[in-house]
Amino acid sequence: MTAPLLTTDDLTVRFGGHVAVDAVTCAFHAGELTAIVGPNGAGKTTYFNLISGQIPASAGRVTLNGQDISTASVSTRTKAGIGRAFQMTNLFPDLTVLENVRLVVQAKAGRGFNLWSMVTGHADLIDQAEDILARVRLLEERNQIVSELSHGNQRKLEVALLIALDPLIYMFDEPTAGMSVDEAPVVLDLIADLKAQSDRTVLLVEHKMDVIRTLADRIIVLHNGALAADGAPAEVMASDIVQEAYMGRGLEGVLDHV
Amino acid sequence: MSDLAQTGTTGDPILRIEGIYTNIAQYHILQGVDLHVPRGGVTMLLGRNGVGKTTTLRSVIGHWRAHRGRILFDGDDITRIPTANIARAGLGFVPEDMGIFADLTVEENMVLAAVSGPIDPARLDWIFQAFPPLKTFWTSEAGNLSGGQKQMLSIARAMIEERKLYLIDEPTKGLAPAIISTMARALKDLKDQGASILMVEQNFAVAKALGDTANVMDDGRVIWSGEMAELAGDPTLQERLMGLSMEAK
Amino acid sequence: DIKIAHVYGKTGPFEAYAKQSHDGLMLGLEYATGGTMEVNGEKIVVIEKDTQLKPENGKALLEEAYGDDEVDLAIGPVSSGVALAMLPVAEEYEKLLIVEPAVADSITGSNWNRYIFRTSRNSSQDAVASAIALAGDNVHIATLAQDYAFGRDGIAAFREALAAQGHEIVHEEFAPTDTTDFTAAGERIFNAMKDLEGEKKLFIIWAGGGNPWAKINAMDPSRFGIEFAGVGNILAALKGFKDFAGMEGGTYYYYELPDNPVNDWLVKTHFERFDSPPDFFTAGGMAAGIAAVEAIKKAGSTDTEALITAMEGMEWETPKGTMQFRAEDHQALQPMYHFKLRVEDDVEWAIPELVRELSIDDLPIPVRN
Amino acid sequence: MIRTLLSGDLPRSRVLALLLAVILICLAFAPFLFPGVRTVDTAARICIFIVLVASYDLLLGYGGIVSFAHTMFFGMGAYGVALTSTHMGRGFDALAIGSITGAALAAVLALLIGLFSLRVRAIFFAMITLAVASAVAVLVSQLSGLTGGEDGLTFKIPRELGPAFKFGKETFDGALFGVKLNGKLLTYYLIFGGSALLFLALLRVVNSPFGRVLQAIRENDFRAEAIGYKVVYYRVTATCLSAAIAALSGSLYAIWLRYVGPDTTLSMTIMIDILLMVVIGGMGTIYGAVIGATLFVLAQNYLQNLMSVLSGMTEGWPLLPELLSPDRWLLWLGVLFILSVYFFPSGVVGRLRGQR
Amino acid sequence: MSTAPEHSPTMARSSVTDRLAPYAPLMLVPVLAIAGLIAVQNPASWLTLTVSGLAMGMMIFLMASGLTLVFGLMDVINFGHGAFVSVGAFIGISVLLTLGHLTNAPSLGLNLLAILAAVLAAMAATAVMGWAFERVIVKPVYGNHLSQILVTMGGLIIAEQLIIVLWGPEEIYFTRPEALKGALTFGDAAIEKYRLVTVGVGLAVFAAMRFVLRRTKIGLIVRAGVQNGEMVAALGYRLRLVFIGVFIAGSALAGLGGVMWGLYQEVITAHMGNQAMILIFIVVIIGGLGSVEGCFIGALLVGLLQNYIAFVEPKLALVSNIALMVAILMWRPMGMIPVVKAK
Ligand SMILES: Nc1ncnc2c1ncn2[C@@H]1O[C@H](COP(=O)(O)OP(=O)(O)OP(=O)(O)O)[C@@H](O)[C@H]1O
Ligand SMILES: Nc1ncnc2c1ncn2[C@@H]1O[C@H](COP(=O)(O)OP(=O)(O)OP(=O)(O)O)[C@@H](O)[C@H]1O
Ligand SMILES: [Mg+2]
Ligand SMILES: [Mg+2]
Repeated sequence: MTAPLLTTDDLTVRFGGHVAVDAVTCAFHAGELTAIVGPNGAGKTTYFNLISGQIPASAGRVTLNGQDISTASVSTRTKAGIGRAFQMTNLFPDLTVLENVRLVVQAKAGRGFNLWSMVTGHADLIDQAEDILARVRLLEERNQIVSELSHGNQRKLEVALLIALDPLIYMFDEPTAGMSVDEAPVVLDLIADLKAQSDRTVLLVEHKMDVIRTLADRIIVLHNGALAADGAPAEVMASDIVQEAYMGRGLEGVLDHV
Repeated sequence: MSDLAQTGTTGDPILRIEGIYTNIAQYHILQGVDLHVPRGGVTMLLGRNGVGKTTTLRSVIGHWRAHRGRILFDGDDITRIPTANIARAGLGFVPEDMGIFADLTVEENMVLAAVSGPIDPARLDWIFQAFPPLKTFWTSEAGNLSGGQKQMLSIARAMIEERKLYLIDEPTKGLAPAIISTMARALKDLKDQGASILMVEQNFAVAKALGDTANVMDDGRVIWSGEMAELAGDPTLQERLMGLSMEAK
Repeated sequence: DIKIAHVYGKTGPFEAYAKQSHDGLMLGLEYATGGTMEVNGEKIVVIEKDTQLKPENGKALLEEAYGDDEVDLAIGPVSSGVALAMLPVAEEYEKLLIVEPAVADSITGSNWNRYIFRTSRNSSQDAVASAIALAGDNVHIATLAQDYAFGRDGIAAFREALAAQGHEIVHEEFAPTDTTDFTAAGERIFNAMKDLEGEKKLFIIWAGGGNPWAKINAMDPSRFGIEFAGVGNILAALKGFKDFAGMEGGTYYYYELPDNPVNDWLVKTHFERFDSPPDFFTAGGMAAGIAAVEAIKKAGSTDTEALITAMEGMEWETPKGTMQFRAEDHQALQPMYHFKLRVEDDVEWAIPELVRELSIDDLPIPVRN
Repeated sequence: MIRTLLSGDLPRSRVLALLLAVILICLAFAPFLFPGVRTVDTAARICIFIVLVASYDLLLGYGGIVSFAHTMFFGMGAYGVALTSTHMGRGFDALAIGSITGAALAAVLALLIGLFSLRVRAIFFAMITLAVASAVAVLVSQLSGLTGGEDGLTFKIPRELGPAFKFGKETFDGALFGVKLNGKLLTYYLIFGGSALLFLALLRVVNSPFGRVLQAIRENDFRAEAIGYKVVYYRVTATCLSAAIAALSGSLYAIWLRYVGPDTTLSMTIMIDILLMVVIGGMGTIYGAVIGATLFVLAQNYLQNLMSVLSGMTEGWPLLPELLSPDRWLLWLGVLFILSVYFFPSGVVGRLRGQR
Repeated sequence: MSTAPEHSPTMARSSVTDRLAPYAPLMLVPVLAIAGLIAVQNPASWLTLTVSGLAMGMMIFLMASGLTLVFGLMDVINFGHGAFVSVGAFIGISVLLTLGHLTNAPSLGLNLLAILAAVLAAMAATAVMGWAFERVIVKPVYGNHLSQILVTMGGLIIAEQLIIVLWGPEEIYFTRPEALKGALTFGDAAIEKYRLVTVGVGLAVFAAMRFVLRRTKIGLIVRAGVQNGEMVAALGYRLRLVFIGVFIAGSALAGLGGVMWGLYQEVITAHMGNQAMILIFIVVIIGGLGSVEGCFIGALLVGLLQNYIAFVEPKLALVSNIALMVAILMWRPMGMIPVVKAK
């Protein structure tokens, strides 16, 4: 098998006494879509935070393409190819939709430190940004101020920013939460496309089982911060740990009976 | 649309929204919403993103103000009274963004939510059963909770005291299946205690399982209302109203 | 018309001083013209300009006065910093500026030019007067002053004046200008003085807030036999000195100290008009007003050169008796007063009582320009 | 052409465009439109404060960084010119060297402060700048041998820039439209030209990709970092740039006044004035600086005159003349502040552009 | 009903330093006092300096407490706080001056009675003023720090000018009530009587504030309201009323601080409050925005350090406060006891 694109070795973080991520060792390969599941508070978002550098690890290492990036800053990791969308919508609220995406494209193009040219002179960046908005079907809203978007559209924009960044590692944290059934497929199709691009790795945190079933190549389960299972979807979904801790054994039918 | 009266529950509705129009800045968001929430049942409010579901709930609690139309709660006109008074009249609210006080601990969030006095320990136990992490993180800052834990806290806050009507905006987003089930249980308990619930939900499975009546919105209006079972049993209707294409679980 | 500009900090922290200064000036003009407000048959017009205590404003306003309003001479300002910024303007426009009541030595010292006259006393005059008042055999003097140029210059002048009498300071204490708690300074002074024999005096020069006298007094310096000394102050400040009966020092003015017709008129008129006695800066303003009128009379015109010639060496009567513009640096030499505080129940403030009038000849004020 | 000059950032409001044009014309022809020492002095101050305020807005309005050291940088430029003019003798070389060294030193100091404090968090920067600025003010007061202490420094600028230098005797008979052609006039146009250049440069910077990143950082620095911008570098660069331009405006001020002193260039009062001008004009728009500085300097200079008129008119009424006395101008300035924040929360420019 | 599956997060033992961290600020005061003894050497001077430093700290705390309340709880930066201090001082001192028969009597009881009357009058006046301030000036700018700085500064200017209109531009000098003049001496050490009064008042206010904030919901409501006012209203609280109440309380505390400060200074000016503001801000910031305890400890530290430094090396006194602030912020960027996560 080829060398993994991203690995975490014994990655650990403690908040006071609480071990939120507990020595997680895992490798992710190009062209693979891994779903990360686990109960609320299992440490999924925190695991993402450690990979993208938002919080420093208490112990352990993160390597990208064989390079140790454990101590690198968030922006350095982003430039190196780690990109993520956030679970809690996290945008530039007073700027327009287009400007949000344009800023990402501009960062990607490395033109941020251009002090003496006019923004309007960089028409190519604007075109790129509009392309991406078209892909997530937000083009019509491009001149709207972000804080005035509905929740669902903000979630879409969150995804658009990540796509604009076009990193090696895509990390989605519950991308479709709060998206209506007719909107969610737009985003899910985009994710499926990414997977098809064989040189990218996608990590997906998601609670909707149907989504995981259709998209995931592999599932890892976090439980109380530790890696509890890792393997092919069908096998992992059937495992005790998932059935008990995640789906809630004895509760499967509840929804149908209340 | 007027077949609401025959939805199986008795008496006049606890909440009547009569033709409200709500603007946000220069945008006309709600354009004549009519909605009745019967006493003692779960009423679902469904629809695609951006059609005005959240705006409707916010108009009820008074965060946005309807400039036309009336909102009657338990027979009283609450269209223009201050939010705090609306809440004290017996409304519990779970906002879409959860409205967690991030710098307060879980405990402090709950203490605040118990408006009329100290927390009732029995009720708290009941909440802990539904949402165990709240017990574990009782003294942590709420801002540090995981996404799902925040959602639990938000719902728990609304449930800490008995309310006549709960307004709940997308409670299941970000919750693991096991928790969704227990939450559904908790909401059912509420209903059994005689409370009424008006709930926005994108997860159709949950809507189907919990809802007694349903209302579908589009473009700032309610375009369909009726029994939840009727909607659940009619895929073409779903397709027409909400663009549902994926098979509901 | 004869136009006189009064450029001073009407608004800001020195508002009270400014008002006195202006009232004094107007009274001076009135007195010197016998109530007609006319000299040589021409009407005197006073134009007021507010520097807001900002040097750049002082400068611009003086330029405006000379350039646009075409005044014949200008008087002011309250603060030394503003005055120093204004000095070159007078030179540039070749017009007179009578400085009143700013006190920095350098105004008639290193930064002086020949268009500058000053009627107010300078810091050295305060210091020398106090030194003469306080010095004596077997008297130990410690000082407390603000730690910046004015405080240090004041103490240096005081030290020099003491040295001229053959005495020295036993301890010099400097505290930051914004000090509010003087416990530490007090302790340091007490520690330096407590083992000395003989009379012990603490000489304080302090401008603005902070009120070090009251604070150190609350530490009970009499335990160590230490008494206070200081320079005079305005009436409002003297109200805080009712616990300091017996304190001695040198002062510039208190309305009961001088004995001359000008002062009699001033006190009487001031009581009539304002129902209160004239204060420090009222006397100064009046001296400046009279000086202006006398100079114009003597020069016969408002031509600048004629005025300079007339004023160099000019002697004129003020509420403080006769003053004289020294020809070398245009500083007004004037009497000062050695006082001792007395307290009376029905007077709101502590009364500086005359010990001795220090005449011009008693005061060796150095020329430093 | 105008578009490029304005870096594509057009006023976007007819009233605003008109206002700006009026201000530009008044400033450009001030000596001819309003002859008089005081009025020209006011115009020059407006020019200088426009640049100073605009440079502060780069930091505050675009970068979201609160600094209390802006007057310190302003003062560094001013003292630079004063010191070189004092020690090198009057001359244009002294002015140039003073301005450039002042700006360079300001940038270096800003770099140090920025690297030290902006790493931690933005509010830290506010505290540290407050501390450094007050320490520098104390230093200037203590080093009175070099800086003149509280009294400041008075110095001479080249003769060509003084009122004694006359020109155009033959062609214009020494006067144009009744205005004397002298060095003072030249100084005014030096100030005006310098300010205009610096202003246009700032306008360009805020409309460059860099300026947009600053805005993004202000909105959400966390996310800006997460899309690959090194937030510290951008903040530090903005700080240095803003410091250097503030220093240059300080140099212009010193040239105009031929005097520097701590109260004139370093004081906290001026810092607060700058803040007010930014907010009155409108944060996050460089045009706000023009409006804010103009209104504020005019109010500072002429409010008193207006009040003495009003006070005269209300003679005999109870309390009113007392309140309207010119000595109470600060009172009304306070009222004006409050009203302007009330009615123009996004500044005059924001209001004219139709924001909240 | 069936219960959700049990999840128990993994816990590790936290280190000793972690557990001691919250108490570290408390230790600073005694540590500083001991360091002071070593530096000062002379025990009598040390005692004098220490007691007066603590008392000075109490006075700063009195003036700052209202600010930290408003700043911390409501997230309102009130640059006009100094105006309340000034107004408090003017009202209080005016009352004292009319009660000459009480203040001139050499009886501690009568003197304290006069002071009590002055304090009550000052607090009442500043409370009313606070109410007006909140309604007119602060209300439109909740949540916007910069506008707050500006409008409150405008309010400050107006208040100072009104003081000048009402009381005239001159500073007002006066002397303290008879029984509070002078000092108690122990050997060579002297402890001012008035400072002992301030210690008493300071401790009382501190205890009262702690009680209200810990034992009632008011603190919670306000803190929550700052983060998300809509949600607090949706829970059923009239946030406006609580906000006004807190602002009024903060203003009244400033008024109290003003009287105490005026009595200490024995001279009052319209600008006195504003002049104290830098010190007040330093204390509030190093304490941790909004922390009453932090403000208290910070004030004591400032009072003590100022005295020790001024005694040992007066030149450094200029920068001692700023150095303290920088040092504490380097150690804890949010202040010693951070309460509200300031942006
Ligand atoms: N603050 C605001 N300013 C302007 N427009 C707004 C604002 N908030 C919401 N809107 C607009 O109002 C419309 C309805 O929004 P609302 O949040 O009620 O939708 P929703 O039905 O709850 O959608 P979702 O399922 O995405 O939450 C949307 O088009 C949205 O863009
Ligand atoms: N900064 C922090 N300080 C203290 N505890 C934290 C912090 N961040 C996260 N935690 C805790 O770590 C645990 C894991 O949180 P995390 O957000 O990673 O959960 P998650 O798996 O993403 O859950 P969800 O599905 O609900 O989003 C939670 O119990 C949370 O309370
Ligand atoms: Mg999560
Ligand atoms: Mg919604």
